[in-house]
Amino acid sequence: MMIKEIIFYILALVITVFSIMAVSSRRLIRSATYLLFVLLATAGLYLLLDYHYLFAVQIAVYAGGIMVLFIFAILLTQKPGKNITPEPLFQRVMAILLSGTGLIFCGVIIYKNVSKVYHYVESAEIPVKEIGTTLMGTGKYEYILPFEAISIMLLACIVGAIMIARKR
Amino acid sequence: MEYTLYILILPLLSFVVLGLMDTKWKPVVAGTVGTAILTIVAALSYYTAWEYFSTANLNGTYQKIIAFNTVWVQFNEHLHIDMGILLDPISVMMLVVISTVSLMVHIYSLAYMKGERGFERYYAFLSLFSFAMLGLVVSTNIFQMYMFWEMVGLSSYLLIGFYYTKPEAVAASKKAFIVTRFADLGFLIGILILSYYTKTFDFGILTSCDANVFASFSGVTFMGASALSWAMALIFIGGAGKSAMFPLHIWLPDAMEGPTPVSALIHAATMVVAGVFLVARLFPIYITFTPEVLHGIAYVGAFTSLFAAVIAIVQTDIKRVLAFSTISQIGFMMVALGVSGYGGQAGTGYMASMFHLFTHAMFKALLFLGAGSIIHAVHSNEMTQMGGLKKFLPVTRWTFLIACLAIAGIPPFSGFFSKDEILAATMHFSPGLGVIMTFTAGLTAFYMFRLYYRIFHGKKYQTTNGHTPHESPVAMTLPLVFLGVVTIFAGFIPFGKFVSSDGGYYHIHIDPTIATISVVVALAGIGLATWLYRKENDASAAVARKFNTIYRAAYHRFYIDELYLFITKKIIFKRISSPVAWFDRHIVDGTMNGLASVTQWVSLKIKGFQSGKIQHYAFVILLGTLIIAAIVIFI
Amino acid sequence: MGAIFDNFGSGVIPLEGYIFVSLIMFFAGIYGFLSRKSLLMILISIEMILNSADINFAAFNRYLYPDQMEGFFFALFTIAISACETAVAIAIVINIYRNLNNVEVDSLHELQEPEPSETKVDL
Amino acid sequence: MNFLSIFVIIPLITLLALYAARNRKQINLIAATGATLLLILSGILTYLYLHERAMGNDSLMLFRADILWYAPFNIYYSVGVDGVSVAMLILTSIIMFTGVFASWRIDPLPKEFFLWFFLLSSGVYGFFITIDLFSMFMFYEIALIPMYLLIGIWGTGRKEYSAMKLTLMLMGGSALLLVSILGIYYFSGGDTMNLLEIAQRHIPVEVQRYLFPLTFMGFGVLGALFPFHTWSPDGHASAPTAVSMLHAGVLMKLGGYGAFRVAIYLMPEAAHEQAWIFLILTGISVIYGAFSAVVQTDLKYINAYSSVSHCGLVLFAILMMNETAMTGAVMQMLSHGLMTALFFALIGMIYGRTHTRLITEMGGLMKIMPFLGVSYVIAGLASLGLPGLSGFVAEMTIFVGAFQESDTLHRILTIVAVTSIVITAVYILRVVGKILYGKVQNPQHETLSDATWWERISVVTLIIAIVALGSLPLWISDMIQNSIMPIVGKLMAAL
Repeated sequence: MMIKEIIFYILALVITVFSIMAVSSRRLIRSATYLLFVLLATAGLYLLLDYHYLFAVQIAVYAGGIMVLFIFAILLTQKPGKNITPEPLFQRVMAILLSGTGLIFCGVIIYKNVSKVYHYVESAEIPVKEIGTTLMGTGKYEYILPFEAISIMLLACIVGAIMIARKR
Repeated sequence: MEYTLYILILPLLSFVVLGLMDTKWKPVVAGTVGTAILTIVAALSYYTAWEYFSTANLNGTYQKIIAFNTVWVQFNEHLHIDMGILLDPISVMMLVVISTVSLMVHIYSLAYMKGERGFERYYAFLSLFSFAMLGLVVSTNIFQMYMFWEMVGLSSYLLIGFYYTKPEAVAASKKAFIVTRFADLGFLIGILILSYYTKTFDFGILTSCDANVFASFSGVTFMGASALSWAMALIFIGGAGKSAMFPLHIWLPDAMEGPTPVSALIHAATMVVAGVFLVARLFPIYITFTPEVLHGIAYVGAFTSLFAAVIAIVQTDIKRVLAFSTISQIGFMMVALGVSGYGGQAGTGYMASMFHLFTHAMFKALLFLGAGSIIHAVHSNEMTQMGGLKKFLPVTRWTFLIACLAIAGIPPFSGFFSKDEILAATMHFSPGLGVIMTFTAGLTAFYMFRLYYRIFHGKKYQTTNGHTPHESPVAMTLPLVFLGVVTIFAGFIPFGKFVSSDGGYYHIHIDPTIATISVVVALAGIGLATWLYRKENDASAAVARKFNTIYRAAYHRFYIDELYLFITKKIIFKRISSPVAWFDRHIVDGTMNGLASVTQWVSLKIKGFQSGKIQHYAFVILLGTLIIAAIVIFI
Repeated sequence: MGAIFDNFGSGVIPLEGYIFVSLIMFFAGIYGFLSRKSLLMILISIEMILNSADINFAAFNRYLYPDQMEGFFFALFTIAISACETAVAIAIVINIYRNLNNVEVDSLHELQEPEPSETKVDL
Repeated sequence: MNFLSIFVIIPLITLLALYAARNRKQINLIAATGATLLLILSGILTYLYLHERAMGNDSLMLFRADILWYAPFNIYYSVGVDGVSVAMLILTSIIMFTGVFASWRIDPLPKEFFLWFFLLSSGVYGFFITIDLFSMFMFYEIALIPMYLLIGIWGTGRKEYSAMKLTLMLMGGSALLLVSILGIYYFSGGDTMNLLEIAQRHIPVEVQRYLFPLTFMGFGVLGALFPFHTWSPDGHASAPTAVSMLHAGVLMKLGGYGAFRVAIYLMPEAAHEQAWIFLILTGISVIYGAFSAVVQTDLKYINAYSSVSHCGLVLFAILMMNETAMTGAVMQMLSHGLMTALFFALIGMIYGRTHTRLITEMGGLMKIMPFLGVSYVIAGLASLGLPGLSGFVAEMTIFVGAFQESDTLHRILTIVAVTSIVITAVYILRVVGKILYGKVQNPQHETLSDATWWERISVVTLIIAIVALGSLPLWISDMIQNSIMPIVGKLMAAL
């Protein structure tokens, strides 16, 4: 079972490195690419957690859909080859300080507390049928209402996106 | 004697009616109504005098009669202001003086003020003055007196400023009011002190000099003088202001900007002697408890008298001469009161003072009305534009001469008798003071005859623009003649029989030595004046050159006015009020505005928080969250 | 975190592992959100923040409540919502670009107050 | 329905009627009717009050009524009047009446002007009739807020600034008041807001030490206590005529009345302890206002500083804490209210004609507009304390009362305060001499007209009131004094 661990640490390393690179890169298109790596690595984590369905959705929606949107947006709004003008040093320093503080703060808390509730439960993959019935069910711990809400919202988003983006 | 109330009500009524009607009535109607009402008042006053002096004498002493009294406002269980009428010898005497002179002035003004704008207003003010002055003398308590005191001040203000389009008149009226008001401040504080310790305002209780009433004063001292001395001195300051004692005399010469009959009534005969009346009214307290204040009054009076006489010598405005003469004569009255003793024959000064007040009122009113007649004829106040008027104004001339003789103290005119008594009382008190007063009497004779000669004699009158001076109409000469007659004969009234320090009978007796000396001095003064001014010559100018410094100083009234001007303009306006106003606008208000500015500044500064930058907000939110989480977790 | 080292090699991936990964991703997102001017970069940062939350949902669900599916579904919905959000946001960004010719967050100050010095109130 | 509540209700009904009015004529008619009704009502109230007292009803407050309003804090709408309140109600009615006539031609928006005007008046009436601390505070605020709009919209000169300043400063004062009212409420047991009931209890002295200065300063701001008076010159100078009248005439009296009714009555021990501080401040007010007035050139500024001086005298007398001085304080409130209203009315009328308030630009107006000139002189004489007019009685009562306190501090301050009568004479006569007498400064003024009929009504009513108060003071001073005696008794007991 070492292999699972090794895979996890590789994924963790990928996520850590690329997420930092994604937010600090000078070029938008590179940022987007790094984001793609991060998202894919996240999908890998879902696989490790045995959430295959989630893995699929992550790949399809994020890596497939959203990234395409991003790339188009970047292509539409950026002059090719042009770096983004660097932000003021002060702003960056403050952002680093704050996020660093937050990271340390949360890290300390997690380090001190989470291990106490640590136990791993081996579990099999959730069957898609169960996902389907739970998503469409009306009982307790079933999610028809959020599902419908999300679907209406998706519709609204589509309409909205078209309304906003169309040429007048 | 309830009817005495009408003596007050009628003039008040007249004031209200004339004031409300104002120009709706024709001038002649207003004048007639005013004069008619005052005639009734005068008749009532005479009747009151007659009834009082014939009935109120009990065992050789005149009783005080409270003819009417009602509580006007109640301060606390002890102190209340009453409105009432007190009849005693001096108040009755004053009633007679005031109503007589006032009546004369009313009649005189019918002609003198004819055609003036605001004729109706003039009569309304005269009525107001008569009301206030009559109320003052019959006051039953010191606070009532203070009220009427203020009201005469007001009517004086209104009448001095009668020609309100003339800046000098406005300035003079303002000055008169403020200077006397300043003195009244002393009066008021004096009243407050007196009433605090004695728990009463009432003259009856106060002048009884009951030791119990004044007991609470004992041992109360302030700056080395007893509280009672302070009170009485402060009250005298009030009197000094109204009676133009040095150094509060400056308003009186300027007050001559008012119409001449007003000067005769207010600033010669009646209002200016209110201070004398006040001291006389409180005389028992002065003599019993605070003789040192009384002596102070004597010295102030003597100095004022001499001082004013010196100034009168060099003035060229005839009304100014008369004004300084008035100040000087009031000084005489004050001296007499100051040196007087109490009771029986010791009260010479008191009697003399009242007597002089009476005779002075008559002859000084006569002088002023005469001056009015002259001004009416030549349209100028300046001596330099007169001279040789005797053939144009015979009646005025003779009556003026009578008055001059009276004031100079030549027997048998009234002034002689009263002044002689004053000199006798002063001599008795202190020979030094007596000599000064005698000298002043000589100066009086000199400057009065200087005035007389420069008006009626000397150079021939230069007619200008074909305008010839002519004698005044009968409405003006009638009062002159009447007052002239009174001036001649008033000296023979057995005054001591009516008025004395303790209400008893006082025998007037002429001390031959003093009488001789005073007459000789007066004659010397007249002689000097005759030599210098009878004929137009260089002697007077030569004398003036010889005493150049003192002449100039006296001509400028010893620069007292300039001193006052300095105090008011430089000290009060420049040094106090302007800085205070500046302080208010810039420091106090500035602090308030500063607070507002600080608030605004702070809000401008913290407004940066609401920058509208989403990253800024996110930063703050996160920081806040972190801090709160830290607080929740670690504390 | 000691558990990570204790159990290293045991084949068990500890919960903290997931949490730390998501934590780093989260604060990387925060950093990007706070420091970058480009609207697209901000959007990317937001995606990362949402994604880190998804990891947490999934990990907690799997580790702590393996019998239930709340975390799973929440992650699912979050993905859906983030997709919507991105779509609309990118539409807006493109619109902004059309109007302003750039996509910098600082240039969006139409609703902002003018500079303080111009608004000195006369008190 | 309580009789006193009508005082609050009539203005509100007038408000409604005004809302329905269509043109200026109707507006004026309605406003005049409302004001006249109030005037008549206050006359009736005075009669009823004196009648009750003559019948031997000697309870502290007459015509009592209580309506529970907010139970959790025991807030009642409770009303009742004693002689002091009756005097204040008469004053308010007279000034309302004359104020309406003085703003007969108000422009622009006459309807809105009168709406706010009457709302303000209902606040003032409410303040004077209520004896519940909270209701009192509420009415105080009702009286305060319309002032901002009235000055800000219908004012002249730097009106926004003045309105803002006035409102902010008075609001600051009322913030202090709110704190002290809550303090009084909790420390007197926390179960009543009723003044009379609180007066029966004892607030701990340590607490009084904090609450008394808060209360006194809170009311002192409205009563133009130095150094919180600076809203007054600016506010009065900018306000329209009727608002200046109502504000100087009545609203400033809220300060004195409240200081007397709340601060001193409820906290006598602290009042005794701390009176000296405020006595010095008020003593400064008296002299300082007078000296400041001497060099001002704007008529309204002169009058505003004069108000600082006179209102300082009110607080001064209240702090003397004896029966005579306090009676004098109430008399001074009445007197100052009337004469300052007259002043502001006249200044407004003169300003409406000459379009300037600078005394340097006017002169000889007596000849051009004799009615206004004579009235101005009368107002001036009342202000400088001429016997027969209201100022004299009030000031003398205060001075005699103040002189009964015999320690050095009181003596010195009294004498300092007395000197103000001379300075008052200086600035009043200066103004009168400059603007009324002398030569006409501006030839364009020659053609100006004298007062119109509505202006005459306003002016004559005030003059009659001033003369009546000044020449027959006994009935009203008796009425006031009898009501003050129990309060002074309580004060003496606390000594």
